[in-house]
Amino acid sequence: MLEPVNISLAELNLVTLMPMLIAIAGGLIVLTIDLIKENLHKSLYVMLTILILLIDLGATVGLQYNERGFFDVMLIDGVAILSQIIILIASMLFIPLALTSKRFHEYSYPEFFALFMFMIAGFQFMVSSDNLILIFVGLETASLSLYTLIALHNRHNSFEAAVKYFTMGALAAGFYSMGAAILYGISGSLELYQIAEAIQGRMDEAGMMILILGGAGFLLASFAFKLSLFPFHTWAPDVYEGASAPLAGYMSVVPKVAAFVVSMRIFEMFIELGIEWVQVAILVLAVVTMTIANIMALVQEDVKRMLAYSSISHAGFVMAAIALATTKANTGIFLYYGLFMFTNLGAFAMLWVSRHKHRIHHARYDHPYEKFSGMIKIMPIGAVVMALFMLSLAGVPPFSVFWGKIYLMSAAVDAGYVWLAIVMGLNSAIAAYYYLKLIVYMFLKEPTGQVNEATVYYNVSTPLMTILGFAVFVTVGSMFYVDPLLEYITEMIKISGIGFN
Amino acid sequence: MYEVIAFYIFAISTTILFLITVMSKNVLYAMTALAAGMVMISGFFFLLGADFLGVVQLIVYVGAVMALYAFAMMFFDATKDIKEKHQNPALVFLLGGLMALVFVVMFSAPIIGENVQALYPIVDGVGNAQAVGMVLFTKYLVPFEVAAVMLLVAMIAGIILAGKKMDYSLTECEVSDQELEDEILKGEAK
Amino acid sequence: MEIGIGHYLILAGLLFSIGFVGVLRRKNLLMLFFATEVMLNAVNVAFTAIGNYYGDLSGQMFAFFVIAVAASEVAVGLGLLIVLYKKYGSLDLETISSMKG
Amino acid sequence: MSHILSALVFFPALAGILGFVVDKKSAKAYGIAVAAVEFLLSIWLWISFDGSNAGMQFTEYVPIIAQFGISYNLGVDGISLFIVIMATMITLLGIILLREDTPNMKNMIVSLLFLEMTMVGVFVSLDAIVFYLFWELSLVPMLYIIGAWGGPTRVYAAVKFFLYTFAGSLIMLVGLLAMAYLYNLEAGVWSFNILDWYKLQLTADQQFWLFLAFFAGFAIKVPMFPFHTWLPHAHGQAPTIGSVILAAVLLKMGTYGFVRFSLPILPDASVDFTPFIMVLSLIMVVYTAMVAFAQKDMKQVIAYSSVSHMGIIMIGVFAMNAEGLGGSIFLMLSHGIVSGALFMLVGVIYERRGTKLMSEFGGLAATMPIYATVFGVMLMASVGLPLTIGFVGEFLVLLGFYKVSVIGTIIAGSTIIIGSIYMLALFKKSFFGPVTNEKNFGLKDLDARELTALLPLVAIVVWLGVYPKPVLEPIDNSVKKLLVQMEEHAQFPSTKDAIIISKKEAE
Amino acid sequence: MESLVYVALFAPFVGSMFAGLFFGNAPRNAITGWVASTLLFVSFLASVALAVHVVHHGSVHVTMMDWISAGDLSIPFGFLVDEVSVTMMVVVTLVSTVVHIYSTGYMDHDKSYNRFFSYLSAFVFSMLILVMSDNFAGLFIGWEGVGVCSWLLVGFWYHKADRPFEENPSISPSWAANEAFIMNRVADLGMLVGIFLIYWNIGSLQYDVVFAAMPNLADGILVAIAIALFIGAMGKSAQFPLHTWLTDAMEGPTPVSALIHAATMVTAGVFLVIRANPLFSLEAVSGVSLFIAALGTFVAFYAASMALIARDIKRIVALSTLSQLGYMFAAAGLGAYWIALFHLAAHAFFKALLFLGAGNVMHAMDDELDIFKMGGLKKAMMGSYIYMGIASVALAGLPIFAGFYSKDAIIETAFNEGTYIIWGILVITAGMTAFYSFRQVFFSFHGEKRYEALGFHPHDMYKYVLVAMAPLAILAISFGWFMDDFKAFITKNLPAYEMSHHTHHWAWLLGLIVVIIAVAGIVIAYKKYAGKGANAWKRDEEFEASFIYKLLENQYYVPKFYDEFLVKPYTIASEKFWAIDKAVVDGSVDLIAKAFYKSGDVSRGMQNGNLSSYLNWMGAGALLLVVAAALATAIG
Repeated sequence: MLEPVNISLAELNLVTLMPMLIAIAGGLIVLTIDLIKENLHKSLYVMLTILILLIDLGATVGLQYNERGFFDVMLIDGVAILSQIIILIASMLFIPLALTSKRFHEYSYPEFFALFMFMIAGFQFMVSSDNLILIFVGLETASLSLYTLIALHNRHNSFEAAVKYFTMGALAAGFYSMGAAILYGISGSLELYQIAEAIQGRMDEAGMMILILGGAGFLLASFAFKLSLFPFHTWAPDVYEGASAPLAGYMSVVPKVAAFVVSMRIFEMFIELGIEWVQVAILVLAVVTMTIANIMALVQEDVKRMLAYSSISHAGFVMAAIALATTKANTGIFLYYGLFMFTNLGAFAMLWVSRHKHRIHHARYDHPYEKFSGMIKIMPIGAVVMALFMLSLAGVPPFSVFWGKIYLMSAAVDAGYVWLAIVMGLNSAIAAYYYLKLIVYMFLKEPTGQVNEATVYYNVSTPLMTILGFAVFVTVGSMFYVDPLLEYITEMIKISGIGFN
Repeated sequence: MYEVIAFYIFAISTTILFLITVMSKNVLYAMTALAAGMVMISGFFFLLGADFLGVVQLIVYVGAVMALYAFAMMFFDATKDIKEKHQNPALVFLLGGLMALVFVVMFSAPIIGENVQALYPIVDGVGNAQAVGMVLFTKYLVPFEVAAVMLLVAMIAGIILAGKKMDYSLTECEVSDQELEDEILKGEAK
Repeated sequence: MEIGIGHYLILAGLLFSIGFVGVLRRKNLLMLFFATEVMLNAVNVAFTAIGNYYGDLSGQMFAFFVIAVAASEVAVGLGLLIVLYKKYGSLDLETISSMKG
Repeated sequence: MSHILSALVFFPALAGILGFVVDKKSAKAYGIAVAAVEFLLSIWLWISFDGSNAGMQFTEYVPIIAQFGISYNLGVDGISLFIVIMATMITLLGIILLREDTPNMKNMIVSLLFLEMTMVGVFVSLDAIVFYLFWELSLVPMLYIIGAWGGPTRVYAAVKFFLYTFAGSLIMLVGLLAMAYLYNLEAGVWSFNILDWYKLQLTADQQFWLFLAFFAGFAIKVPMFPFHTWLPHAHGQAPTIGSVILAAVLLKMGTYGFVRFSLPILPDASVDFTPFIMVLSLIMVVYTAMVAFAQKDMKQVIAYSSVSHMGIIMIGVFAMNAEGLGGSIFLMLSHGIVSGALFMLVGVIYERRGTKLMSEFGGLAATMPIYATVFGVMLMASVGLPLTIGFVGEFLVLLGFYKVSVIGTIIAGSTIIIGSIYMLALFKKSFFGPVTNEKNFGLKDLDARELTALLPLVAIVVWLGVYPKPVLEPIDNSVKKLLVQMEEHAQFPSTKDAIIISKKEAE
Repeated sequence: MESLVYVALFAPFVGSMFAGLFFGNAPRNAITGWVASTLLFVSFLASVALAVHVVHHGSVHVTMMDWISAGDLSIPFGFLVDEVSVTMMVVVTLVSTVVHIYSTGYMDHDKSYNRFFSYLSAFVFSMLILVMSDNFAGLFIGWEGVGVCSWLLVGFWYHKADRPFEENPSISPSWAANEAFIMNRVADLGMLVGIFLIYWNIGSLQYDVVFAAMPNLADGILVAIAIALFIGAMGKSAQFPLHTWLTDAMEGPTPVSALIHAATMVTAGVFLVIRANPLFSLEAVSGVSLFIAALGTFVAFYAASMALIARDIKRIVALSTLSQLGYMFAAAGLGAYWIALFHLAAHAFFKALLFLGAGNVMHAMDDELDIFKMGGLKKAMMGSYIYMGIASVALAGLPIFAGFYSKDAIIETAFNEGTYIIWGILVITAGMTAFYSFRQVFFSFHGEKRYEALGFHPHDMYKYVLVAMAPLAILAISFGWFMDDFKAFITKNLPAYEMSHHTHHWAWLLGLIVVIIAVAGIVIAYKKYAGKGANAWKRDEEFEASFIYKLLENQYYVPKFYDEFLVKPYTIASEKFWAIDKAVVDGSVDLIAKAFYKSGDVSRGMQNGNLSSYLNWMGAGALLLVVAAALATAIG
């Protein structure tokens, strides 16, 4: 007979579940409201979502550091809190983009907002656990929601994008579970800290290394997919193109942050165990990714697609930090994404503002470069704002991404990888070209006949303007808050104890 | 001894069935083979003492999933043979073969460690379902609940994606916004 | 002759490889989904076998959740498939390639 | 007024932002007013500057990212003071020279004011990251100026300018980060303060690689051979004001970088690299001067001549003695003023004729005598005639470099020959001979606007040629201090030998 | 006395600036000429006063202000008025004053009258800086200053178009101006190197410090300094091979040629050698000095030989200048600095006179230069004829006239030094000098009136101009008489070169030889060119076709050589470098950019929109990772 389990609620530490429960509850509330009264305006749901996420954020910030809960399934360390904060802030910033002056299909569903919150809950679970099962389930919850959200945009491209993303995601899920199986075989456990201990104990056994590396390889493949590293990145451009601009911008930040946190937990474990192969593999992937994505971005004709490649490249850039596995590098990851988030928010919001239902400039693309031609002459402020975002993405100081960039490069230098820093630098130079291309179109070309205030500011509304203004403010003023931000992140990373000192 | 025989029977039959799934040109054959293969997989579960899992496999996979596929197939009219253009079939098999080879090499190593302690040991005399229930509702309660959310998500997704409202698109419209909105509102009113 | 863990794992590996081949070569979305199911099933076998040999339930648990995930994926996947089919009138991957470059 | 440097840096930027509000028609007047105030501020800086103090003055310090050692740290010494003044002056005169009918005048003024901020910022920042910040930011307005008001292939030129410089400076950034890291290893705290870095002792190996990293950034900006090819494109396409500022100020950032970073931080490597720099510089001097001779376009002649002159500045920087280094800093000023003026002059004729091809002209001296005279004065300053500003720096540089290499000096000295060859050829082709092209009859001579912009430059050319002391003295003080620092800081006896602060001392 | 120094120095500057005020297209303003001339006269008076002062009280040294100080280098604007410089000042200001006054007449009809005086006075100012400076840098200021003024003045008629070399060997004023400037710059580089050498070895550029420290320096350094400085001198004084600019410089207005390219600027090189006599008289640099003498002798002969057949009236005078500069260098090289200076002064007077006379002829002949087209002008222009005659006699070195004393002393020096080859060549050259100078006189003033056929109506210069030329004529005659006084005065500063007893003994014979040869030259010239009617000169087609004639006419093909082997290769190399710059240097940058772009285009292929191939990529990637993992373990 099994003995009954006696466990007190206090021991369960249910509070660790609070943030996710809030998000899930939020989703259910939205569904319930819809059941009670149909055809409510999207603004209600948007505001409701923001409020719920705000409460969620409060709960997250209020969490105790380094707590485990619920039979050690939950792990609330600094990284978990940090990443949840980023995820929540990003969600709160991107969701108001639903409030366009024109109606778009997905926002006519209350379910959109419910799925959105379930997705956030999924990500939150994913980052606040070191149990392979919970990570898997959280990841899948989030991913499935995300596929749906993409498809809800409801046009050819969005379905195609969702299907591509979905199918490749399924393959990645296969890789993930195979990798997990191998690690389970080695360690008899699905908890990362126990796996680490087991590997440490068994590393010297004959024939063990191939299993360790094989397991790491499969896991790397699956996360490389999530992080869109070469050659697992092929979904990203198509999905960005097919998804609506807010969602695309969202995808370039939130799922990546979540995946980075998990990668950090998994791969830095290997690296800390002294398994160099993982480090080399990640470095190779990172370098190849940033380079290939950059050169492919060079030849894009569509701004959104270019931004897709650019965010692949940025992901490669940040991935290098995982290989470095130092506190500074880990700090850099969050700093980078924390800052990148605002700039990307701005850039995609600009695209969203200028989004049309008809493709008037190009047969296929929504945002071809020509669309912004000569913008400075017609809408100087819009052009300057967009240019600011582009410069920030290119890493021109003192705009936000620059600080993340130098911090990561500095981390590479500190870890003795000067060549990596140089590669990063040169890649930034290549990248500058395609950001510049948009600036060239906006500032240096003459307006085409089809560009005018109405076509560019097609979708504009007060909330969108507010978001844009906020993004500009944060991008330009980054200099003034980087210091406290950095301090906070460093402290959190140190608490988590991930990475070498 | 019967375990050996059973293993080989299951092994050979799953391999063949899955190969059919992967190679067949006919969707119906492929699906049938997949369903049969899954049944055979459940055999392994029983062999390995995971009775509960075996049952779940049968019910969920063979019962639910395959039923879903079957419904879907009716929608797609998949009775015809599908045409697939393979640019370089050899390469695909080469990759697959290589993958298999790596697995063989990898799993030839003694994976099971003597010192590894089972965290959630299978206790003699306790039924598998009972044991599984015990773990599932203690240790894995959170994942279980998340899985519930996941299924909810899947359900909502399935409903709205396949729903009638998706037939009109507010995003990609040939007619003007206003007309379309009116039309949709009318449709909803009905 | 004893059936050891190695047998199960190698079998799982082979089945995974079969699924892998399927994923690589299938050009029809539905068939593609089948292949991914094969892969997940193979992993389940591996998990159960390892769990059995450790005398540990975690393996079964993982397999259990894999099944759950697979089921959810099918639901979402088929939903997507249906809308896609409505738009494109085909499940052939060759035709669903409007976005490229 | 302890915040005069901050005022100097941010006043134009602030004015630039407010400039968006100003009406289009009044934009130029606004620009002149702001630039004039800025210029007066810089003059005030000079007045309150203590010429006998060789160290940093008016320093300001506000931490930006304390734990990473980045701070807003400004200061000015004899080396940077005059470059700042030159930058503000050239901006003012450049704006004055702008035509009233320039399209999008407001945007031009705003970008110029932003550019002015970055230019001043580069020269007064004492923090490597803040330096880098202004350094990179300076590209943006310039990109716009070249790209929006330039010639037919302006976009290509502007993008090339941006990317080339950007690529180099990113490698420099890696060097800066490595520097900070090494400082952290040594001192235990992070710092990007250049003055802190001066105290750091680095191994030969570290110095070697850091020098190369800095070199990548600075050499492209200078631009040193063979990284100079963006320059002819940029100048060829840029509007007059763009060329003026580019040649006068932006190029100086590169050489200033060498003076501020490479030399004092990496003294041993700097000495070791001297032959390498010398060879490149000599190629720059001779080769580009010859290329300049082959040009058909007046502006390209001056563009290439800029490269050639920058070569002279470079060897002066690496002369490792007070004469050469001081001379090269003076030459930065003089080249700024002279090439700025020459570009303005080319702009003047371009406005009238819409072409810069020398073959289109001839006999301009007869139709536009005042123009020809001003051009002649600048030409003579450009070829280094004594009692013009051009001579002082060139003489000192060659004098100083003589100690490093006799042959090198003779080759570099050939600049006075080949420099006069291309400049005189230009002058002859455009200004001498009969007026053959009908379009050149009745060209208007310089008008009041153009004279207002050019005459101050002429005055300075003569004034500083005859009496350079007020400028040269503070420069000399700071240069000597720099050299003393270098010598104390150098690790190898060979380096100490190569650095000559005072000949009397060395004997 | 200080104020006098400044008056002497700045009066021309003020004149220049004043003339400069009426600049541009301002109409001709007679005042400018007179103001400039008056101020120069003031400067001349001040110079004379200074000379008197120097005679009685020794040299004056003033320091106006600091110029450049950096590192250890400290260069002041300092002016030294000693015997040497005051001599130069007097000569320069005197000749300049005359030339200025002359110019008021000569340039009367030129529309750039004001500009001319501005330049001309500026030149005098520069020249005064050159001679008065108390340090090498100051000397260099003047050195370059006169170079620029020469450029401006040679190219004064810049509006003239280029003509082919065959038609006009100087091509055009602007071309000649550029040539002069650039060629001088070649030499200036040498001068600069000399200055650097001095600075780094002595630590100062002040004459007194430098010359005091000279004897302590190593021989090699001294030789290097001497060579470098002499290269500088070669350019300004148009010594072979940097001589071609001088004849081309005749494109400038004639007063300019008189002042700059005869009397003053071109003697700057000689002045430098004289000024640096403590260096050149050192034992260690005797080789260099001998070379200077040898080169001077060579140039004297070389230039004279070309003058024998030249047709261009100004060219003849220019070549004679070149030749006389050779004499001066010969003297200086042989250590007879005061004689060199004496010849310099004498030459300044008679050569300026000669040029101004030639200018009168040109003025009369509407700028016609070809002596073949002149003849019999004596009647029409008696004044000019007399002046030209006096100047030519002085140049030819006939007794009583200035040239006799100075030139004879030089030839004597060559004999005295035992350098008989130099002596011999100089003697022969003296004969050639007499021949060509009188050839020119006879051609233009005697013989048939060839101009009539060409429709010229010659008339002489304004009277006042002719009067103004009188001082020069007087000095051309009488300057030699003061040789001993001059020697006594100047040798306070310069080494007193004395002839040995042996030479002294034979001095009368040496003088006689020179005179005989000179007279012979004159007689030949008279026979050949002064005849009328049946004796009238005829063109000798046969001779003109001969190789010698061609060689001389083409200036020994040196300009051709420069054109072929310097100018053209330089131009071609420049073009090639430009092509390389575009194709290779810039091309490689573009290539990198294009390579990135192209590879972007290529790698775009993987993004073909087909999910199946995406899956293949992904599968291959995963497989690659796993295989790499397996291999990594296999390898270790």
